[in-house]
Amino acid sequence: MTPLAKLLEAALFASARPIPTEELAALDAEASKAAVAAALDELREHYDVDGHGVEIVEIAGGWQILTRAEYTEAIERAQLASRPARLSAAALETLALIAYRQPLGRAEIEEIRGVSVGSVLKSLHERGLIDVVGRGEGMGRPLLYGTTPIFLEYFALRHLEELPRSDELAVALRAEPRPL
Amino acid sequence: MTPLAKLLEAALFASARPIPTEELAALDAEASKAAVAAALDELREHYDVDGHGVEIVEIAGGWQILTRAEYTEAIERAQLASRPARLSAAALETLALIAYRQPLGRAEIEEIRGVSVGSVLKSLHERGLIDVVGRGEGMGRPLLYGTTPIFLEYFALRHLEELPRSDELAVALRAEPRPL
Amino acid sequence: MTGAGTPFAGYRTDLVAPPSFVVELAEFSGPLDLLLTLIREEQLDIYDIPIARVAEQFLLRIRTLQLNEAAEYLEMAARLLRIKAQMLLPRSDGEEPWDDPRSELVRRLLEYQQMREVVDVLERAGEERRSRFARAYTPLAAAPPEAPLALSLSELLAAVDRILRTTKDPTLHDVVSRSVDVPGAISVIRAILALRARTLWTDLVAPEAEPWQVLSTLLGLLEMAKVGECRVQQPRPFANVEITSDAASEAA
Repeated sequence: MTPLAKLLEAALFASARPIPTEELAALDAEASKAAVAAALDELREHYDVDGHGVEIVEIAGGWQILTRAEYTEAIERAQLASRPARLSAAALETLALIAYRQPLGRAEIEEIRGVSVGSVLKSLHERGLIDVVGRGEGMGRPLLYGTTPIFLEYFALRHLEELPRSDELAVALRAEPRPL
Repeated sequence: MTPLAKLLEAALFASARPIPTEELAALDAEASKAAVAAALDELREHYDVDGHGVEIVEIAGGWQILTRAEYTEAIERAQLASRPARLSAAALETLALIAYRQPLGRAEIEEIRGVSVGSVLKSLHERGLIDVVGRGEGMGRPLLYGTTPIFLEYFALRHLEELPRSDELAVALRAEPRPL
Repeated sequence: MTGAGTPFAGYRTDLVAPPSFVVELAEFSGPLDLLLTLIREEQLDIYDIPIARVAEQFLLRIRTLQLNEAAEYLEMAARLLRIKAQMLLPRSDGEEPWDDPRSELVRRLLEYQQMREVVDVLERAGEERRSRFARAYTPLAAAPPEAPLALSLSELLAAVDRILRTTKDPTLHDVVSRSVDVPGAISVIRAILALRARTLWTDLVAPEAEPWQVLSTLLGLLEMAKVGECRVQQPRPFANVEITSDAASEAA
């Protein structure tokens, strides 16, 4: 393996999120774009051809190392990679609001949902699904929340515009769930 | 690569923490211990010989994939991952004492370090590096602390015996340990 | 590594002290650390510490480092001075072996030094481990093809739909409160009184009136009563309020 491919491998392994191609290129300031692309190809091929237990996958506009599907069951059975917990209804609704009306402050969410959402916001933030994207006008300049790239990744969306508009929702909901 | 080695590879890639050998063996109920050991060897050799950006390391009685040290700086510079904060001198001193004299109570640690250690113990406990392992004799039956598997992980030790024995330390020990 | 310059977070949280103090304190992880540093700096024999000199140095150092607020340092200073005093006592040249007052301190220093050696081992191991990354990516979505998600997009969309349906006004609630409209209310009351000389509160305020309208009407009424434009009467408690236009103002 070339040194550049090894660097990419280490980075893909260590990163908590998929790495966009530009960021991969930024890993080595001296490497040309073409060299990075070649190294990425080399790496993908290595994991492909050899028949490895993991593979390099393009998702959410970036690259990541994922275990091959055929091993998922065995790994989950052994509980080595803990399965993601389901979001509570409260968290889900708060996330839905933020996704559709971002940037959105806590007061507005609480007004719409009619309950306090402090701990829900905290847990969504800890999961990386939302982040503070600015500060609102008015008293105390409240924090405004928006969704993150992890949110997109979670729902395998390329960008926010892929979410149905609210007036298309009824149709979208009747349709079959999309394979994710 | 054998199917078993691929399964182990997928499991090791999926886990953020070392996987104990028994758990690796449990991944495939039909594989013998010897077969798992052989597959693990095959996998380690693959990542060694090929000169990968990551390698398979034995830690805390288990196995874990870690990036090779030479890529750390580039990955950190690209902000793809960040290194955990260093432990403070106070935390290291307290850990050193607990590692060597466990089970050990707060009063003994304070006597040796000459400072109060309440908040240090609390933060070490919160980080999972130490745990309460029992209660001592005497007034108030003080809590006794010991190190955890996370301690081994943090320092990438295979087991506690990897630390130098106290008679191997340059500073001579007291002839006999004081009853603590 | 003597601990000099290393952060001291664990202890810092204990203290409510001016920042300067905390910064200085961070140089040493405790009185034994400081003492050991002095002994090393002066290249002293740990088994034969010139206690008077060390005590003096120690006091000087905690003064310049402003450590004198920390009880632990003061306690050590006091201990050093006590040992110094004991050293000055005349030794009985009798048969009993001399009990060196420094022995306890020497024992503690050795013990501490030994611990520092372990700290060095741990620090090296910790640095080595810190120079490598573990897998950080937790597969939220598991493997890509048909991996079961904990949360599906349709669930999210259902939540959006749920909220939109239960929300009266899909646009955000206007938080700017409506100001009370007293002049408007007065003109309404006047118009009604122009039609009927006597009217009831319930005629002035519609059942579905919003609080600001009720308030406006009430304030308008009070204002009109004050200037004698109308009379406001309630025959008995909780009865409907009667409003009659004042004959005088009517005549005017």
